[in-house]
Order: sequence, then C-alpha cells, then structure tokens
Amino acid sequence: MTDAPGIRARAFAQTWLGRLSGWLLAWVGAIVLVQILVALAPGDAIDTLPDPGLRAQLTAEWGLGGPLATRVIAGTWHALIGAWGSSWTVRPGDSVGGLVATAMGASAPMLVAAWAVAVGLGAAVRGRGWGEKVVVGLSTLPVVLLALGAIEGINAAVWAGMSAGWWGRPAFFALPMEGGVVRDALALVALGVGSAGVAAVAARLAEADARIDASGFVLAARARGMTVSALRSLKWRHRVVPLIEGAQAAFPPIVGGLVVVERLCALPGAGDLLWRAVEARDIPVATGVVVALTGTTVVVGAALDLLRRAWDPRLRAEA
Amino acid sequence: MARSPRHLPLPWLLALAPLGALVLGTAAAAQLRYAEDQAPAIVNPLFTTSMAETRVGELVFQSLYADDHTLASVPQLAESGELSTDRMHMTVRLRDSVNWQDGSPFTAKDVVFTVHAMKDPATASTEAGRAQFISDCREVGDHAVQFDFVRPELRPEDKLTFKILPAAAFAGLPVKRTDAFHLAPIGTGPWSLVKYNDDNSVSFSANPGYKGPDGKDDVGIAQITMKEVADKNYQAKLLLYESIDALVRVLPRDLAMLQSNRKVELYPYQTNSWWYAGFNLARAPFTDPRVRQALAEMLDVPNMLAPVGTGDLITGPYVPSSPFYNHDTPPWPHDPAAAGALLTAAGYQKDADGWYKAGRKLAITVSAHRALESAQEVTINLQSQLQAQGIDVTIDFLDEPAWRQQVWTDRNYDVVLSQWTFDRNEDIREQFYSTGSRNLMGLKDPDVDKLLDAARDANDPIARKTALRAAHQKIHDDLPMVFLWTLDSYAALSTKVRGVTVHPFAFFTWAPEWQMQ
Amino acid sequence: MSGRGRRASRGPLVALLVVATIAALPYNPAVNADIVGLGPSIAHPLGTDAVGRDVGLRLLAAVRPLVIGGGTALAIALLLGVPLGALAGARGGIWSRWIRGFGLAVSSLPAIPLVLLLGLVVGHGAVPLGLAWGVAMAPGVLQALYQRVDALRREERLLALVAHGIPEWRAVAVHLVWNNARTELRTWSARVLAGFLAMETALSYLGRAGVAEPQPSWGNMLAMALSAGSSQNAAAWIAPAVAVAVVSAGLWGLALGVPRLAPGEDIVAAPGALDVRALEIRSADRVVARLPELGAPPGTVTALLGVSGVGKSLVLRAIARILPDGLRATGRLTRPALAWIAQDGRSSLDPLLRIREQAPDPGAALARSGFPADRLDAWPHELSGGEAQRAALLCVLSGPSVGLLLADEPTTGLDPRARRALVRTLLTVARAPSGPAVVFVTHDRRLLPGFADAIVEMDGARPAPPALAPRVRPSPGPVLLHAEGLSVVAGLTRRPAYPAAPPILTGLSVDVRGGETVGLIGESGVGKTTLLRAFAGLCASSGTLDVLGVDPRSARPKGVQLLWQDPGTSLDPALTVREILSISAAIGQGHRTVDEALRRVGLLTQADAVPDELSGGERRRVSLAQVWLAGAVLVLADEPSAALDAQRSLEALDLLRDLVGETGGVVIASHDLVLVLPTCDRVYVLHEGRCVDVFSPSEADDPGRHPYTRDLLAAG
Amino acid sequence: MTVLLVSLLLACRPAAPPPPEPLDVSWIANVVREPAHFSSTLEQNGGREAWQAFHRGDWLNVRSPVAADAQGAVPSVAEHRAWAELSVFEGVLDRAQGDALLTLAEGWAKHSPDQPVPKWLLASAQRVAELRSDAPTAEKWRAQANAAGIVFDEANPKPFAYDQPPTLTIDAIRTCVGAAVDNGQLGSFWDATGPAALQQRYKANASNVMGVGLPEDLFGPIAEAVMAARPSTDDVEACHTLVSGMDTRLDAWSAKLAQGATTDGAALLHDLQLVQVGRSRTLAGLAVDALGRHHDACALYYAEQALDHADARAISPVNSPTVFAVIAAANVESGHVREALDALAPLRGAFPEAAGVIETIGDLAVQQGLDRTGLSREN
Repeated sequence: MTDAPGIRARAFAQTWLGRLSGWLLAWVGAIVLVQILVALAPGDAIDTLPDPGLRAQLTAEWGLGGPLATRVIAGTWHALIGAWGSSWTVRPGDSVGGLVATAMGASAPMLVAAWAVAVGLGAAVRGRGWGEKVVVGLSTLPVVLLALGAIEGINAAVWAGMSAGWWGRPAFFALPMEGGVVRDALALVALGVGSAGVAAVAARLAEADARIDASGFVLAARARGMTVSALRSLKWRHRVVPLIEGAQAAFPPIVGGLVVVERLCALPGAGDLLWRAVEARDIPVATGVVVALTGTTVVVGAALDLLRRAWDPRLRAEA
Repeated sequence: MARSPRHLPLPWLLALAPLGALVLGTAAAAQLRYAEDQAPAIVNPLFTTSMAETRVGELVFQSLYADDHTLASVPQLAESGELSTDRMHMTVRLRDSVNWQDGSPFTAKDVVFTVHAMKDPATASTEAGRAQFISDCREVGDHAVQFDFVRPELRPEDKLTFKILPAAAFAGLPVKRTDAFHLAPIGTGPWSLVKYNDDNSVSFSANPGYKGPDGKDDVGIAQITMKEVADKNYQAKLLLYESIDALVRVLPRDLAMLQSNRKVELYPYQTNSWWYAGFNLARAPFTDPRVRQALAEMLDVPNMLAPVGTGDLITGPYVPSSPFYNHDTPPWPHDPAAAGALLTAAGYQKDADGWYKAGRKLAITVSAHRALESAQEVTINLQSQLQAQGIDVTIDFLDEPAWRQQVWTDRNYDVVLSQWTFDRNEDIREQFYSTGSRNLMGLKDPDVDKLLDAARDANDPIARKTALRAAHQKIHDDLPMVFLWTLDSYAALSTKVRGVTVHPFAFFTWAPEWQMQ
Repeated sequence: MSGRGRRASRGPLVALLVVATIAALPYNPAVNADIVGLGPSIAHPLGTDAVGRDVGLRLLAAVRPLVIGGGTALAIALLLGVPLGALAGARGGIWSRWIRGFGLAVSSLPAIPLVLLLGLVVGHGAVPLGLAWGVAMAPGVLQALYQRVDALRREERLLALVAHGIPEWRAVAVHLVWNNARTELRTWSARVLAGFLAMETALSYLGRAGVAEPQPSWGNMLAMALSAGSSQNAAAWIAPAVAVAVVSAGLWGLALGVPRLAPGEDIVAAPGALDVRALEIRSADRVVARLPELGAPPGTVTALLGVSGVGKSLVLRAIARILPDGLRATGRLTRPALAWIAQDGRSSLDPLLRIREQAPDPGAALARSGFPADRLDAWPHELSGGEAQRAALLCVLSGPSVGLLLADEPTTGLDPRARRALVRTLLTVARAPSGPAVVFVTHDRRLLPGFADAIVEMDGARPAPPALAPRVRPSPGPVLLHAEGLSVVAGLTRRPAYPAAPPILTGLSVDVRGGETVGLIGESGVGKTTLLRAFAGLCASSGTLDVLGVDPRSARPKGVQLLWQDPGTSLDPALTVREILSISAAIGQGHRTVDEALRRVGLLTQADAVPDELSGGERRRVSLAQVWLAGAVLVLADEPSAALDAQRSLEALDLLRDLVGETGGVVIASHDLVLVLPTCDRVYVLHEGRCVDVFSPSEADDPGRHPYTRDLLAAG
Repeated sequence: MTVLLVSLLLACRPAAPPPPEPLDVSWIANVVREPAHFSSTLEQNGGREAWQAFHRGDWLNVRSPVAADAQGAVPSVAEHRAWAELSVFEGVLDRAQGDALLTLAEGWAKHSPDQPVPKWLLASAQRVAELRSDAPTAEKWRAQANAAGIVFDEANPKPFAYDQPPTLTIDAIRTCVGAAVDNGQLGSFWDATGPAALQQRYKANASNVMGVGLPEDLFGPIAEAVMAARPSTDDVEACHTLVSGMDTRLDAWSAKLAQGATTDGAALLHDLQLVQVGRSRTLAGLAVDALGRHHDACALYYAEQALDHADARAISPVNSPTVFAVIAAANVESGHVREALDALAPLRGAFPEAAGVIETIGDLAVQQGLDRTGLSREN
C-alpha cells in the first residue's frame, strides 16, 4: 500500500497485460480446438466438391494430405494471421475473411442489442415480484420457441385482422420475410429474452442482492433509517460486478442463439452464414465464422473481465 | 404504480424504438419478388442443372432463337438465318445493335465461344447435349456465324435455343463452374443480376440496353428479387401475405388456400415433372430384378402420395397427359405376399425381424435432395412401409453439393428419391439411354437404346410416338426406378402482376411484357 | 448424508424412473395415410400428424433422444467439468490457472456453432449432439465446481479434513464435491439438460444436426406440424411447443430455484430513548432470543452479555430493525435515531468506496473516532481490524447525530491493545456532550469494569454443560514435539514456494512433552497459525522438527490433530454430528466409539443435528470429540477461545485437556495471554518474527519478563 | 409491445371501399332459406340422381324419372339442360380437334418432308375442312387425298344425321374412319367428326326446349351481370377486370346468403358449392363465348379462372368438362399444344370421344417437337 506510484502502475500493467494475454491464449486454444475438430472430420469434406481440379488445388493449398498435427498447426496459423482462404461452396472463390467480416458486421448490432436487452431486462426486472417471475420464466423458453411463437402469432393475428377488415396490410407484415424493423425488434427480443441471459443476469443479481442485503454496511445504513431509494443508490455500485459477471455469462448463449434467430427470422449475418456453410459443407467459411464468433466471445470476455477488475478495488488488489 | 422515468426499463424502450420508426417508414418500392426453394448456386448456363438456375438464366441471358407466344422459334439474338440446301450448314446473321450488360458489343465471337465451351470436354458443360448436333461453327464477319451440322437439320432454329455467353468475360477454355462469372454474370437479357444479397436473395434490375424482339426494348418490371424460402408452405403464406409476388411452384395442398384468395392467380407451370425412387443398378442387391420388383410391389404408392397432395400415379417415365405415355402399361401391384415370394426366390429368408441373405439383413439407404418439396413426408412413409415388411431403411437428406457428388458423380447411393422436370418435348433419352449423361440409375438395356434411337431418328410424329410408347413399357419392365407420380403443378402470381403469360418451362421467357400495378 | 437430503432424494428418483420408463417405451413410427392430420379423438388423444402418426405417442417417444442426448451431455459435462473443477479448486495456484484457462478456451466456443461444426465431423443424432453439448457446457460446470471447491479450500475446510487424517482425494470427492457442491451439481445438471433441450429443439426444428425424422423430437414435430399448414391438426404443433416450454421452464426452475424465506417482520418502534420490553425473536418454529427489558438513556454505555448463541446480536438487530429474513420480533420498543456497527468493522464499510468517500466530512469526528487522518484514502480492505472499527465509527460520527449506537461484538478479533483503545474511544463517544447511548454486545466480561454503566445479562435458551472437576497437573511425559532453530514460511504448501518468500518466524525452539499444555502467544498475524501448521506438516519450514518421532515434512505424524480457530472448519456442513464423528472414529481405527465421544462432550441430544444447527460452543465440542475419536496424542489448538465467552473457553480448554489425557500434549495458539495462562504449563511469546519470551505461569510476575509480555499481561 | 403493435396496425386501417351491389339469384337464396323445401322438391321429382349426374358432367345419364314415366316422349328440362351442356362441350372439343388436325396436316410437309402425309390425315383434313365450310382448304386436301388414292365414301357418310333420336349412343360414332383407308394407324386415330356430329345432335334437341347456351339457365342472373360487360377484344386485362368485379359481387352475395341462411341452408350451400358452381359456370359460358369469337387468350383466362385448381384432375360440379375442353381448344389455337393435353387428361375416361381428340392433339405436339432437343432438370 505504500508502493511508489510507478511501481504500482507497473504492477497494474503487468496484471492487466497478464489477463489480456491469458484471454489471447484462450482464443488460440479455442482455435486449436476448432482446427482439431475440422481435421478429425472423417473423409475430408473437400471430397464433396464436384470439381476435381479445384479439389486438388485446395488440397494442396490447405495441406490436407499431411498428418493431423501439421494440419492443425497450419490451420491455426492461417486462422491467426487472417489467411482464411476462399469459400468452397457457399460463394465459391470469395474470400472467407471478407464474407465473415460482412456477416459479422451484419450480426454485430443484433448481438450487442440482444445482449443489452438480456442484461438490461435482467437488471430491470430483478426484484420486481411478478414482473421478475414472468420475464425470467419467459427467458427460460428456448429461443426457437419464442421466436417462432412471436412470428407465427403476430402473422396470424395481423392476417386475422386484415381478413376481418380491421386494418390494412402493415409494412412489417409477413414476418420474417418483410418484417423490417419489427422483425429486427422481434428477433432482438427473442434472442435477448430467450437465451436464458435474463435468467442468468437475474439469478446473479438475486444472489448478489441477498449478499448485499446481508452485508454489514447495508444493515448499518438500514439501521440508520435510510430510505429505500437512498439504499438503492447505495447498493447499485455493488450490483455492477455481478451484473458484469451476469453479462459475461449471458453472452455465449446469445452468440449461440444468434444462429437460431438468424435462421428463423431470415436475417443475414454470421449465424446464417455459418448455417449455410455447414449445409454446403464449406469448411473454410464454417471455420472462419466459428473462429470469428469465438474471437468475439473472447474480446467481450476479456473486456468485461478487465472492467470488473477496474470496478472492484478488492479484485484489483487480488490480481 | 408510479415510477420515476429513471426506473423505466430501458431495454424495453430499446426494443420498441424500431417500432416507432416503423410508423414513419414507407412501403417497399414496386418490384417483382419471387420465391425459390433454394437460390441458384451457379448462374452460368453452361452448368445449369436445376429449374431455379433455368429461371434465373432466362432473366439474364438470351439465345439466338427463342420461343414466341405460340412456342414457335423466332429470332432473338439472331437477325435471320439461312439454311443451306443440303441442310448441313446454316449461316445466322446476328443483330448488330445488341450490347452486353457491361456495355461491350455482342458479336459473332461470343456465339462461337459459347458453342465451343459447350462442346469442350474439359469444361464438362451439363448442356453439352444441346450442341451435339453442331459439328463446328465459325465467325463469318462480326455479326454472322456459320454452323456446320452433324446430320441434315430441318429446322435448326428449334435447336439454336441455348443461352449465349460473352467470350470476353472468360479467360478462354475450359470454363469452370467456379469462375468469377457465376457470381456476376453478364448477359444480354432483359434483366441484369445486380447482387447476391446477404440474405441469399438475388436482385435483378432491368437492363437499360435490352433489345427485345420486334423492337420491344422496354421492360415492364424495373426490379426483380429472387428470395430463397426453403419452406414451401411458407412460400404460399408469403404470397398470401403479399410479401412476395410470385411463387414458381405451389404445393398441391396449398392450391385451395391460394385460389380462394382474390389477390392471387394460379398458372399451370412445369407440369411435365414426375417423381421416382431410383435403384442403383450397379450395386447389389439391386442388380437382381427380383429384388427391385419385390421392393416395387411392397410399396403402397397411393399411401405415399397422400400427405403430399393430389397427383396422378404413373407407370413409366412420362406424365399421363403425355402423348408418349403408354396407358396400357399396368402399375406394379401393391402385393406384399408376391413381393415376399420374389425375395425368397432371390435367396432371402424371412426372419422374425426382417429379410436375411447370407447372414446379412436387407437394408437400404434412401437418399433425397434436401430441397425436394415434401420429401420428408414421402421418405418417412416409404421407410415406414418397407420397415413394416422387414427391410431396414435409412434416410439421408443430401445438400446440393453432397447430392451432386454422391448421386451425379460417384453414383454412391442405394435408392434415390427425386424428381425430373422436362420441357414440352419430354426427351427421356439422357435419363435412360445406356450412355445418357443423366442416366443416374445406370440402366443398360439394348432394347431401350434401340427404341430411343428409333424415337430420335423418327421423322414423323406417329413413329416417334409408337417407339416411345414401347420404350415406356420396356423401361417399366426393366424397373430401374419405381415411377411414383406427377403432382398438380402451378405457379402463383399476385394479381398486382399484370399481363402475365408464363412459359411452360422457363417461366420468365415473356416476363419483359409483364407489368406491376 | 443428512436427514433432509434423504427425504428430498425420493422425488427426483421417482421422476427419473418415470422419464427412463417413457424413454424405454418401444416406439414404431409407422405411418398411416388414412389418418393424416386428424384432430384429437379418443383413439388419438392429440390427433395425428401430417403423415398419419399419433402425436401423443410421438410426444412421448421424443423423450428418448432427450434422455439419450441429454444424458450424454450431462455425463460429458460432469465427467470433464467436475474432476477438473474440483482439481483446480482443491489445488489452486498454477493448476487452477491452467485448468481454468483451458475451460476459458472451450467456453469461448459458443455452443451452437460448435455443435454445428461438430455435426460436420461426427454426424447427426442425439448422441453426437449430446457429446458436443457436453463439451460446450463442461467449462460452466468446471467453473462452478471450481468456485465452490475453491471457496471451501479458502475456508481451509480441505486443509482441516486432510489434517484430520482423511485422504485428500476422498476429502475432495466426498466432502467438498459430493456433500458440499451438490447445489452446483444440481443446478448445472439442470442447466445442461435445459440447454440441451433448447438446442436440440432448435436444431431439430431447423432440420440440421438435430434429431432427424422419422425419429421424433419435439423440434422436428413442430417443424412438420407448422410446415403442414394451418388446416392440419393444431394439436400437432401445440403439444410439442407446450412440452418444450414446460420441460424447459421446469429444468430452469430446478437450476435457478433458491428457497426463499419470508421477509422478516419487525415490531413497530416508537421514537424516544431506548426502551425495550418483552422482546421475543422467533423463527418459524421456535423462539431464538428473548430479552425481558432493556433501557439506555443517552450518554450511557450498556453491555449486553450472555453466553454464545443466546441471541445477543439478534437483539441488537431487532432494535435496529434489521432482522434477517425469516425472523420476527414481538414486544414493545421505543428508540431514538440510531446507528449500528457490525461485528467485523470491515463489513460495516462499503468495500467499493474509500474511507474519505464514506465519511465525506470527517472534521471533528476524525479525532473522536481515533481514525488516523493519513488513512482516509485507503480502501476498506486495506485497513487492519482496529482501523476498520474506527473507520466504521468515523462514518457514524461524521453522519447525522444519533441517540443510540449499537455495536455488535466490536472487539472480536482485536489484539488486547487495540481492544482497549477501541473501548476507550467508545466511552469517549458516549460521554461527549449530547453523546449517544452506546449498547454493545460482548462475551468478554473483562472489558466491562470502568466502561459499562449497565450490564444486561441474557439467559441462554439451552442448559449450560455440567461443570468440570478442577484439573490435576501430571508430571511431564516423553517429548512429543521438538523444534530447534525452526523458521516457518507463510502459505499452505509443504515445499518452499517460488519465488522463496521470507520466513515469518525464525529461530524458534519449542518442546512439548506428554501431559503438557503449551501456549503460543502473540498478536494477530505474528505467525502462530503458521507455526501450528508447520508442526502438523502443512506448511513449509526449515530447521530441526520432530513430532511424535517423525519429521512432519516428510511423513504425516499419526496422532497429531489440529483444532481450528473456527470450530466449524473441520465439520462437513452436510453431515450430522454422528456422521462426522463416525468418520473420525474410522480415522482413529475404531478404538473409541462415537457414543462415548458424544457422551464425553455432552452432545448426546444433538447427535442428529447438522453443524449449522449448533451454537459456536457446541461446534467446538464436536471438534473436540473429533480430535478425541481420531486418537490424538498431540493437539494443536488454534485460538480455541475465539468466539466463546470466557466461561465457555475455559470449559472448552478443560475438556480438551481431559480428552487428550495424561500422556497427550496440547499446544494452544492464542492472542489472549491472560485467558490461556492458567491452562498452560509453559508459554512462548512470539513477537516480530521471533520468540521473545518463554515462561511458565508461576514466572509470569517476574519483572525480567520481556516488555511485550508485560504489555500483554497488563491488557488482561 | 402488444399495445403498440395493435395501435400501429390500426393506423394502417384502409379506407372502406364502397360496398358492392349484391347479386340476387332467387332460387339459391330460397335454397339457403328453406333447404328442406329444396330437398323435398329434389326427392319428389326423383331428380336427385339427375342433379348429381348433371353436376358431375355425366350428361348422357341425366334422366328424369318423371319424364321416363311419361314414355320418354318428352325430354325433361334436366335432360335438355344436359344436352345443351353436351352440345357446347362437344362443340368445343370439335373445335380443338379440328384445329389440331388441320395444323398437323399443314405442318407435315414442314416437319416430315421425307414422309408422305398419311392417308387418314388427308381424309380427315378434307372432312374437317368440309364440315367447317372452308371450301378452299377442303378442296386442297381433297385433291391430295385423291392423288393418294383416297376416295371418301360419300355413300356411307359418318353419322351426321341430325334427325336421329337422342338415344344415339357413343359407340355409334366411335367407328374409326382410318380403318377404311389406312390399316397401319388403326387404333390411333378417331373419327375427327364425332364431337361435331354430337354437338349438332344435342344442340338441336336442347334448343327446342329452352334455347342455347349455359348462361341463361341455372345461374343466369350471375351471367347476365357480366355478359353485357365482356370486352370486345382479346384483352386479358379487360377480362381480369371483369372477373374481379364479378368476384367482388359474388363475395358480397355470398356473404348476404350466409346471413339469411339457416344452419341447414348454410350446410347445403357449402355442400353443393352453389356459389362456386355458379361462378364456374358463368366463367365457362364466357370462355365458350370468347372462343367462339376467337378471343383465345380471353377464353383461356376465363377457363383457368373457372377451374378449381385444387382438384384439377377430376371432373366435378365446379370443374365442368366444358372448362377443360375450352382450355384445350384455346391452347391448341395459341400453339401451346402440349399444355392442351394436360387439360384434356381428366376427360380421357369419362368421354370416349375425347380419346380421339387427345390422340390428334398428341400427334400435333409430337410433330412440333420433332426438330427440337429436349431439356430436363431436377426439381
């Protein structure tokens, strides 16, 4: 505690850089895992390519003849340096990097917004009695059920109203093909609510609230007769770390749910691209998307980890 | 409960904000949106295998001659044609005012390139058969091409209907499926492909330089969008919901719903198509005709058709309305007992849980294309029927690449469930001739070959009809496949699209005359 | 397993049996074109689907892939996550870092994309799906297990179990994981299953990598029913949708379900000087504390005294109206504006704010509280115990004035000098002009003279244990422990840590003979606990060390037992007293019986209680019984008097002496010289990394004592 | 969210269109109001079978028992209606077959220059041209036929006898003229004049009682409303407007009918598909009319509109045989010969005389594809 500021700053930087490099290592590890999976595929997926010339060219390009370790290392290296090759079947010849970047760009707003919905809802409904029960209950429904229910339900209702002459054809009708902003909002809510992210956040907050409520400083404040709203302003600071942890826990399921929602709601994006790549057995594209999604998870995880540490002096001291 | 604004759940506002924006939003611009089960993988007429590709090709490309409204061949890119007296050569004068969609002029070079590409073995064009009648072709000036024929041709303009590609867009021969061209095709057609969108839709816009027949150079619909909607049932709903304007193929069971809607009109389309379950004739146990017949007689085909909708059962490679259909050919009876006897004769023994031969259970894999409509219901039915009679059935739904590889290239399958669609000529030669390029089952029957040759060489309708009716019977007896049915086949278009005439095969041939209200 | 555990286990078992039966039902997916898309009828209660199969039967048969796939996922997740998590948690350090790093790498792969990719590799079906999902969920299980086991390790429970003689693997597997991480296991099992259901439904619905027709799955039933169009049987899509919703919600309920107590209900307080009448605090089934009368005029100091577990703290909290959930107070109460200071000063402070931010305008309060001004910018976790109490006081004093200050055991954990100083400060606060009334809880009678104006004694709800006969000191037996030139290093490892940490105690020479009780005295943090652990072979040390004839650094000496500062540390909270003791009896190879032990420590009636249901004193006695049953020859007791009132601590020490017998030795580490001196044959005073004084009780008044020793003696 | 969505939806509310003026077909309204009366009337007259036969297109079997009891001398109204339908239907078939035959004969030289025109074709072409009073064409083919050695047996004309009794059976006209002239094509060519002969036959009888044509009968009021407004050129767009207008009125009428209906009446209305049948008959009438005026595109449009596509492979009350015949005829005329065959397929079993038409048109379709390469695609 008596360290000179310089030493302290250095220690600080060291820990933070250490955390960051840990996350980076995790990402590399994840890429290696992906590469192992791909390399283990029985009968190379490339065999399904109709063009023998292209097959030979790609086999050489990807070193597919070599032993497992070579392929994994080569694959990981390519993934790391961004040499993701070109698409085989989804958009034959297109650069995977470009395809994935476009798709990730399309998905990013949805991902972030849905995540915000999950975290925000989880935080907003926490401790609101029936509101919490209903929203958390809804959030335990699978994304597919929520999205489907919303799409079919809204379509049926709008169609019924149109048939009865109550209203004309709204611009968003025929979800998910037309949809526009309504579809986006629906996908957003389905993804945010349905990935159990709300439940994860609310559960963490509930746990934290119980802990906070039982902690001495809150009791002391209550004993002094602090009002509920004043207490809230006292407690919010302590809900930040659990909220960050909840947000961290909520993110990967949302990434997974992205695939489902983009398919169901006919939205272009990384999930949709992955799906199509898998359908068309386009290994480079599928691998590229998974690596990119993994990267996103890692970046988000790392950012939140550092944020958490920045927020709580005790964690800072621990590091 | 009153709550200060600070505590209003922010995410709800976030979620609702776009809804608010919607109030200010405007409807989509007028354009023709049509749905396909699967977006065409390749927009290159040299490699067309599916109907979706055919339809897109019709929008973007033109041929020397094309069908007019009476389905007679009339010049499209050609100006005129002159057949030599021995009918072995033809000189086609090309229209000289036509430009490719990238602005370069259309010349004789392009025609010669296209023909050479089609005939080039290294290119392996799936349309090679259409150029077989041409032995050679060469430029005679910028806007004239001379064709030499293999045999005397009576009406070569009826065959010069393949799409023409721009030579300058390729690096020469051979042409590859993966050439960049397939994503940014350049044609002379009424529409040009603008973009493969991220949602797998494809946008087309009217080609400003389009030169139509008889000086009709303007196109009624400025924008066309092809949307990929995998779920057929959903396509019908989208049409009802006015989210798309055209549906190229309606599921039979949706017909009632669509026709009761006053905003939709149905057009018979693509009616010459039929389903089959084909056996791999090169693979045991299907090498044994008794096994094939046993399987055919085990199947209760009407039962399989029931979930799909209404259709006609068939006994051979034609739809019943075809002039070649042999109405005297009886269907295989649904007779499990007789089928059992056949299997016994083929050396199988019935055990408590199935048919065995040399200790191995009779088990087959049925492969079907994922995009085949209602394939799931049909395969489930087929599987259930055969399993009830002691034959193990595995279902394998294949994606487009896997289908092309396993079925077309490797012939690696037991039984395929698929559908063929023919144009009005109903030429089954490629499917059943022993060296036919689409003879996926591998049928090799000299009698069938003879009949098909006779039909090809026939120069009067009666002879061709007679030969093909005999071929129908023969193919039925050979049993390379169980012929299943033909379905009610309609396209549906919104009444907003006016002036619609649908080409019975290529759909969009006369689309330049369509208008959007 | 506790009684509650046994009662609760029947429900899930029955449910499991039902599910397994449903999954094992034979199912033939035969189609029938004659009954396509029929609505519900008697023959088909849920109607038929688009190819004429009974929807109800399919609904049931769809359980099978869920059971198979979910089971696979669960097995994989648990098999990967539990051992790794437990290992990381139990070992800590580099192990935990690498294992958790691996978990992080796996968990960075979002599950559904991973499953899709894996589907390319291993194909479709319930088992590959389960495999992939299991791998994807394993990091979650790992992390949860790690956190739980790590927390238990930090509470030194693992150390206590190992020191008690339980093999490490068994301590981890049975006690930490199975007995104490069961909530995590249940929660994560439910989450794995719920997640599998969601993913399987989604993929089967979307028709890729999920369960493919004709095998039923709720997802593909939904897909077929919806694609068959609205004219078909509506039950065909409603039924699977409802099934998914219900099962998913049920599983999540299992995963999230936290039993919640009814919120506490307080008596209404009238303003005025503190006056409590007929206060009764009750839980759902019993009265947990009772106080007939308490009054405190401003400016006075009142001590609330009573044996451990009598409910002193609850009374304070009832007055402050901050009773925990589930408790309820009745009676009459008037009170002025008040402030309350928690037992541990640090917990009274907001850990996320610097002291300056919590007491924004310290001014005169700074001097009154005695908080050093140069520490105002410190974080609470950087303060020592005494500083923290003063900081809490500072916060109270710098706030709006109060008429009553409630302090809950403010002196616990403080060394004598700090304790005296704090008491003086509290008195100053009370005596100041218009100072508040101070009511404080303590079990330490020695604080009271010259400090408390009034003493209120609370009666225990349970009878005190019988008094013990005075002890006769036997003559010293053989050497049990011999240490010479010993240096110890802090940290829980037998091998010196890298980089080498400086020893916290050096040059120690200690001898313990049979029948002796030896005290190690020093203030908090001097290294008493570390020294005790070094004796038991749990900490690294250098120098000569011989315990019961062996060097504990190379082999665990049999017959050495540790008593932990918190008696609960060595008690598995999931087991009953009898179960805990029978494990100890097994360690002692059954020479002594559990019933005898219970009788000796006077806990026969509490044999079926779990540790949480016992008071601190009772827990202490259970830990003594443990030590006796394990056949302890040398007992190393760490602050055995902590959290006990003086009478109880003496009783405990006597009981310990009694249990060890005439040939056994006892080493007591304590900060309270005065308390342990009467019990000890010899006392080693530790100060600033060295042993500064050694003496027997009779030599205590020797003027040649080290000044620090004199200081300690004076604190009493 | 829901509230917002609904309010948003309501904002899209369309301006209410003026209510269309409903039609009134009184007897249907009566059926719906008093279904029991309708049923008993049907039973009393023993007309149930006749009604069913009429509506399934089995026109030859429309027999009224009442009329039969009266020695069959006077055909019942139902029978005349059936004859009227038949005459129209046969007329359309005749038209289709005649067109096909002439085109086939004309195209022979172009598509099969190496093959002589078959004798049966020469004979038939000559006969068709004669029947159509197309003297130059008839003369051309007669010359060729004569040159080929075919002399038509004028002494034994095929049954053109307009004065024969209505008991004339189908068998009588199924005689193959080809057999007389060319043995080689036996069984593949039917008397091209059969339908024409029949049409004349039924027309004569039907018109005796109640005049010609469909529109004026059962669903006359519906037809009257549109007939007057039918376009004077072969303009499909105009037809579309016409049909849309009719549909709007029909929908309004249908709604009005439903309002006044008893439960049984509504069920009967639904079972008998009276509105749909009326619509279809009206459109069929329009189609026949358009065909008569050589408005082929319009005829095709009307007929396609008349068809119940959900059950387009079967003759039904909605899918009258005439509709199929019109589609075939219009398609043959516009060159869509193969498509004409699709339309005729449902008639194959029910109308033996259609088999000849189908063969002829089939031959034409084959002929047109002689020089083409066929295309095939998956899916």
